[in-house]
Amino acid sequence: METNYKEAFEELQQIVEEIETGEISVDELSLKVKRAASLLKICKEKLSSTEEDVNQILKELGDND
Amino acid sequence: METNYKEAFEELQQIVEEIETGEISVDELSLKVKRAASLLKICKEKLSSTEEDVNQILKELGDND
Amino acid sequence: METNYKEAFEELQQIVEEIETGEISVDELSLKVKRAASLLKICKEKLSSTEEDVNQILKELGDND
Amino acid sequence: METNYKEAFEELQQIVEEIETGEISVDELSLKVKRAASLLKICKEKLSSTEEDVNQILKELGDND
Amino acid sequence: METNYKEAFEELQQIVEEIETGEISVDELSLKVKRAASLLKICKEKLSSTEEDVNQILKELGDND
Amino acid sequence: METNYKEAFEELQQIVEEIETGEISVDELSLKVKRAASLLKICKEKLSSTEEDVNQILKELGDND
Amino acid sequence: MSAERQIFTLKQVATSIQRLMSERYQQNYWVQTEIHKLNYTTKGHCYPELVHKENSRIVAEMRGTIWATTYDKISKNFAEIVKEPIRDGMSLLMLVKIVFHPLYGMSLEIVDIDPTYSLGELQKERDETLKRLTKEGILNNNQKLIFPLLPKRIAIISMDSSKGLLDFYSVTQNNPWNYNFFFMLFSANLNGDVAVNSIVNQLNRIEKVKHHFDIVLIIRGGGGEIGLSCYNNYLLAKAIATFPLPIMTGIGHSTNITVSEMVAFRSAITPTELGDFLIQAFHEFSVPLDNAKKSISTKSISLLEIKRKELKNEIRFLSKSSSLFLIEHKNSLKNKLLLIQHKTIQSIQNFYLQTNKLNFVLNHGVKNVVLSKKNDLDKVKEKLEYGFLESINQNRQKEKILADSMHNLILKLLEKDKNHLKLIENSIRLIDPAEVLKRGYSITLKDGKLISEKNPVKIGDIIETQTKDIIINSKILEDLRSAAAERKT
Repeated sequence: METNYKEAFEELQQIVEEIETGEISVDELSLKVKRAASLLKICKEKLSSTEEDVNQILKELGDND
Repeated sequence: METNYKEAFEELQQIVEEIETGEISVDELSLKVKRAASLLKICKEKLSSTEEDVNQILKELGDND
Repeated sequence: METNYKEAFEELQQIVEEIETGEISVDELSLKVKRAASLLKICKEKLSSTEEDVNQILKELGDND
Repeated sequence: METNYKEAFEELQQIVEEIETGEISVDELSLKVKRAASLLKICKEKLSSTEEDVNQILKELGDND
Repeated sequence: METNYKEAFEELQQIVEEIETGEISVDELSLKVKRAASLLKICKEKLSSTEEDVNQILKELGDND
Repeated sequence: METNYKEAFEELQQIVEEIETGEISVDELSLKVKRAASLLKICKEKLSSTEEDVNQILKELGDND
Repeated sequence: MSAERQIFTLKQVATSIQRLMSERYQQNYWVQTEIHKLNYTTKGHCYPELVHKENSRIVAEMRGTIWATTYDKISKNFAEIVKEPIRDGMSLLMLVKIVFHPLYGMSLEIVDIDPTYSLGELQKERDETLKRLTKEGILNNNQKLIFPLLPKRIAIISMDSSKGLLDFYSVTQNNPWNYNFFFMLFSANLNGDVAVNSIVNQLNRIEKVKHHFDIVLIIRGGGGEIGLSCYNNYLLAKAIATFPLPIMTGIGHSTNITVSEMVAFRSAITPTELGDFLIQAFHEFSVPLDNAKKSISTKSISLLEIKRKELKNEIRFLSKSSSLFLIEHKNSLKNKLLLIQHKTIQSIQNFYLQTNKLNFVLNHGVKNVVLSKKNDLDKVKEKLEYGFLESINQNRQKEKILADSMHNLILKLLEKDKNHLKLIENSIRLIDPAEVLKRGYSITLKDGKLISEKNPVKIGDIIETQTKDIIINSKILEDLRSAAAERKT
């Protein structure tokens, strides 16, 4: 997976912050929320795939034991 | 929807201000109020549609969880 | 209604002022009073119609709420 | 009524002045007094009629109120 | 075997610490865990080979007794 | 045998101390154990070996005698 | 000296001396002397040569006699106390009877020997040896040597096939641990005076080949406590103290330890004890080896075990920290989700509030505007009404004032005229113009009216002058009064 979790998360955080401080206009709101949703999805998928990878490696480690 | 909430809101605000400060003449009043009403409608519709959009996105986000 | 409330009101005000300062002659008086009465009527009718209009619009706005 | 209140009043005022300054001869006096009485009558009638007119208009205005 | 147990173990410890203190990004995690697994394997192999060596020597020593 | 059994004994003791205090790394362990085994062998042999030749001594004594 | 000489037989002389001596030396005397040679006979008698030495030179010498019976008693008692036999070279305190025998000559018959004196003498020698060695600073030299880790190559100074040596061999050789010693015997006499030279001699030999040896043993087998005083000898003790290899002694029992034993690296009472000591030394080398073997074995294994556990722990840590890491990030994501949901809804709510507020303000504002315009209109209307009435009133008042003032004026005027008329009537009678004219006055008129302030004349006016008879029209050329006034100013 090429998407970078860190960048996605940071963009997500920025959107949240913008929404929090009310710096966002109604016109942008749904676009931003859509973007946030897509970033969240990316992050989740990255986390899931990482978790699988890590679990697989750890399982192999445990088997070798 | 192409109408811009922000512009509509700002025009509305200006009309309201004019009416509040009494800078408006009777001759203009009903026209201005008509315009304000139409702007209000635009804003409300924009808000509603945005709310629906956002709720839909947020609901999907929540479901993914 | 084509009559302009503002102009009517201003003329009315001018007549009142002339009468107040006594700049008016007895010969003109009844004519002026006739004119003033007619202007008053115009203004009232304009206000009434405007009020009706505005109330209608505001009522519709309120219903949308 | 064609008689001009203003002119009548002014003529009347002149006659009074003439009498005051004693410029008038006794021969003229009765003539002038006769003219003055006639002018006074004219003025009074004009005032009355104007008052009636105005009251009528004002009454109508009040009724409309 | 050329790999140095001590260095491998220290690198392993460092990776674990980095993960523990959260100094690592999600993007790096699986790579780091993979590296840790490979280091663990190296360490285990080194330990096994050392154990065999030592046991062989100790056995020979015991026989001499 | 060229190795000085005294030095061998001391080196052996040092190795034992290193191993006992755990100051030894896995990387060094088999080498150190190998060395210890060889030192042990040297020392043990010293206990039961015969090195001196009476005739040689007598010869040396006789020269000066 | 007389010419006649008296001749005595030897017997006469001997008898005479015998008589003289017996008369003179009737009692026994304690004599301090050294036995040069004991001369013990097969019959058990002793004829010791007694000497007195000064600076190693014999300055007196006499023969002694100890009869066998006496000797048995004396020597037994002596050995028991001094732990030494009576032997050549000893300095003794003896009770003697001085006898002269015609046949055997002069001799001292030894009746008793005081052992305590000899004991003192031996003690004195021991003390002197110690003092000298101490003074020379070599007393502890041998003991300062480093004992070899393995006392393996051993030079033995002993009597060939003595019991002690055999005991020593049996302890050290054929030991069950397979310890291998290298022994080389250097035979020597270990008892009595000869021992000193014998031992010193062998020590000198051993020194020549000292590189072949780790230690030297001096083993004296048997002999009990007797004959050990030689080991207090200065030369022997010095040789031992200064020997370059550690020397161990096993020379037997002594209530009073000898100087040689004192200066030796180590001294044992019996050779067996020495053997045990050497075996022990080997043990001391061997036991650490066994321990080292055990230690290396167990510690290596436990070290590897520890490392395995460390690794296992590291795996656990890795697994745990990775899981925690992922959980943390998942939570963080979840938080972000919640935040977005919450904040977005809040944001929309805010926008609604803003819009509604505007709506309200608009409503309110519009109503206010209409209301205020109505007010304005009402005010204007009021003013209008008031203004009309006021205006008419004012005009009426003006008219009334005018009418009144005219009426008054007319009345006044008429009154004035009446008065005037009366005055005129009076003055007419007084100043009837016709009468005035008759009296020569004239009346000047302008435009048919009397000249007055109200009817002034100026230069160029035509004036009418009436006299009694004529009316003259004239033109005014000059006003003298005015001209005069002008000139004044």
